[in-house]
Amino acid sequence: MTEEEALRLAEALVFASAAPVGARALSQLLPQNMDADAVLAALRERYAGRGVELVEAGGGVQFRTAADLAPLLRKVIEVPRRLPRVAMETLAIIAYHQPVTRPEIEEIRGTGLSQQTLDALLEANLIAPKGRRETPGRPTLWGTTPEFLTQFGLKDLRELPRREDLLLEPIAASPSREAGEGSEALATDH
Amino acid sequence: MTEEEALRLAEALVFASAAPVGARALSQLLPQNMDADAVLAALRERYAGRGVELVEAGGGVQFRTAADLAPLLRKVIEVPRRLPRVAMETLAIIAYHQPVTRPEIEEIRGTGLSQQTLDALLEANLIAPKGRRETPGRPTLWGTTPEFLTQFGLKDLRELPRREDLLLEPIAASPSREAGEGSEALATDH
Amino acid sequence: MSASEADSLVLRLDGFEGPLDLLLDLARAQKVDLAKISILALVEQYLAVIEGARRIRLELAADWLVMAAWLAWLKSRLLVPDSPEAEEGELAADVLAARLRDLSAIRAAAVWLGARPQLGQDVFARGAPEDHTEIDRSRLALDVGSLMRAYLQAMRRQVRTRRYQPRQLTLWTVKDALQRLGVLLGSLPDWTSLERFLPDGIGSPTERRAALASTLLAGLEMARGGAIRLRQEEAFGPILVRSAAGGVEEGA
Repeated sequence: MTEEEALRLAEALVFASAAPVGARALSQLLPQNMDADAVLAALRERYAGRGVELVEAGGGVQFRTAADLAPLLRKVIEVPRRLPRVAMETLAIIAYHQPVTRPEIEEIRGTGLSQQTLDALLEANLIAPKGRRETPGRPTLWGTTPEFLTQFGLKDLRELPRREDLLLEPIAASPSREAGEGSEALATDH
Repeated sequence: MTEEEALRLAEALVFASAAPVGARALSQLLPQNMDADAVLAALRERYAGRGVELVEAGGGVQFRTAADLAPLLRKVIEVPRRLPRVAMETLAIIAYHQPVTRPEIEEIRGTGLSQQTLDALLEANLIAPKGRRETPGRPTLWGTTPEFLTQFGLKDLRELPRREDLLLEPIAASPSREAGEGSEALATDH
Repeated sequence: MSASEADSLVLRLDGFEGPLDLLLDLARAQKVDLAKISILALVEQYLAVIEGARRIRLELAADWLVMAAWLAWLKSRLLVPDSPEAEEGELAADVLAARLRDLSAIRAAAVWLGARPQLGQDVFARGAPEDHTEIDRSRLALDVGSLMRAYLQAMRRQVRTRRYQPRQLTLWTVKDALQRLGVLLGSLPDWTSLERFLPDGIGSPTERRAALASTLLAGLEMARGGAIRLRQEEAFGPILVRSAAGGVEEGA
């Protein structure tokens, strides 16, 4: 198999799949002496700057439309509502503290977790129950799903910024209410 | 919008759409002076000979795996069927009572045996005729095949548990036993 | 914080996600590193906001008031220098500062996540993925366990059927045997054991012996009438029977 043939095959495989494709799945189709990672790297290079790009996500690679085309594509492709700020914060807590119980989430945010928020995250398939904590009451533990990684274009959970890095510039990194942006964020929440 | 930008947009649109994309849908996103048909034609040319090709389908165009690669991507998933209960019972009776005639099987099961069930077992090559009983009517005798042994992972028929080990007490012999076991059977069957 | 600032915060109170959210907002307003904020100043600002809300009789949820009470306690501890109470207060202040940092980090993480191109929002995957998998259902899932269960089920049902339709101990009468012999005679190829004419499905040995006796009597009766021939090679040997029509004559 020539390199070009391997590239065609990888292209077809990743294009066809609804979910990210791992290097292992590709290597099963390639001759022994060919490196799947190298083929995928070459494929990524070929698609760089095009309307469709190869990105790493959820333990594999996936073709996705280029981000700069989103405003035009949204005119024809139906897009679900964005998650409200409350849901995003809850999701962030679950991502960083998983497996985590509902009382722990509420403790961190300093306020109750509404059914609506939980439903929205479950509905979007971003979180899932991960057993129960063996403490009195046996509360359900929550964690993120593989779809969480796919949706936010993360290779794995280690790609999340470290807590220390998040705290470095707390004011710049956070939505500042003084600047009026805060009230906008609040408006989308309610 | 340059020609290259139009090509990127068309590529992303066709890629992200669930249904084939017509020239009209594309032209909604293009500047007035740009010919959507020409853009799609250029896109088709760009993908010619690649692992994924642009093909006409249902009043528009769509990406599709190159025909020569489809067989390589085909993945066959074996989902073994279960035999219907009737067939399994019949097979078990044949295994234990072989060589056995159809009326005898019916007598043991206490109900008629459909041709369909017999055909299913024959088709699966699990049973085979083993001559005829030299009684009036000369009914066909049925027995299990070597394939039966293979499918159940048995070296020979003696590997099956002995009837005595399964039916710890002779079922039909004592009437008093019948009543007890009968109700037990009712409990476990339903 | 001036009075007017506190008043404008009161008006926006229901925009905050609980007391901690307000505290974080106040802390950010101090425009310093969260590690260096003055908890005492923070407490006073929070209490000022709550006081302002009370003044205009804004109804506050319980958690706002619980936090206010706790912060008032904290303030009283922090204001007494060099005492065991102050130490207690400083520990509590540290806990509060840590919680604010945690919330701040989560806020930043949520913003970081929200800024990423989201699948289905900003970037799109293939709208019509192709499925190259094929399901092959030709193989059978067979295991000895299910074979055994099926066998037991069949045997048990047999018992149940009998229980519901109790079979009498049928004694095969000479009349029955005569009828059966008459019907089956035509299909006899050659000498056949008399036992082959016994009815199917005889259960007990008793029934069998009775049936054999009846059949022998019927055979004798028919042989006497000349319809069949009977033969026995040796004493207690099998009794053979065949149709009288056709065939080579042999000793009866």
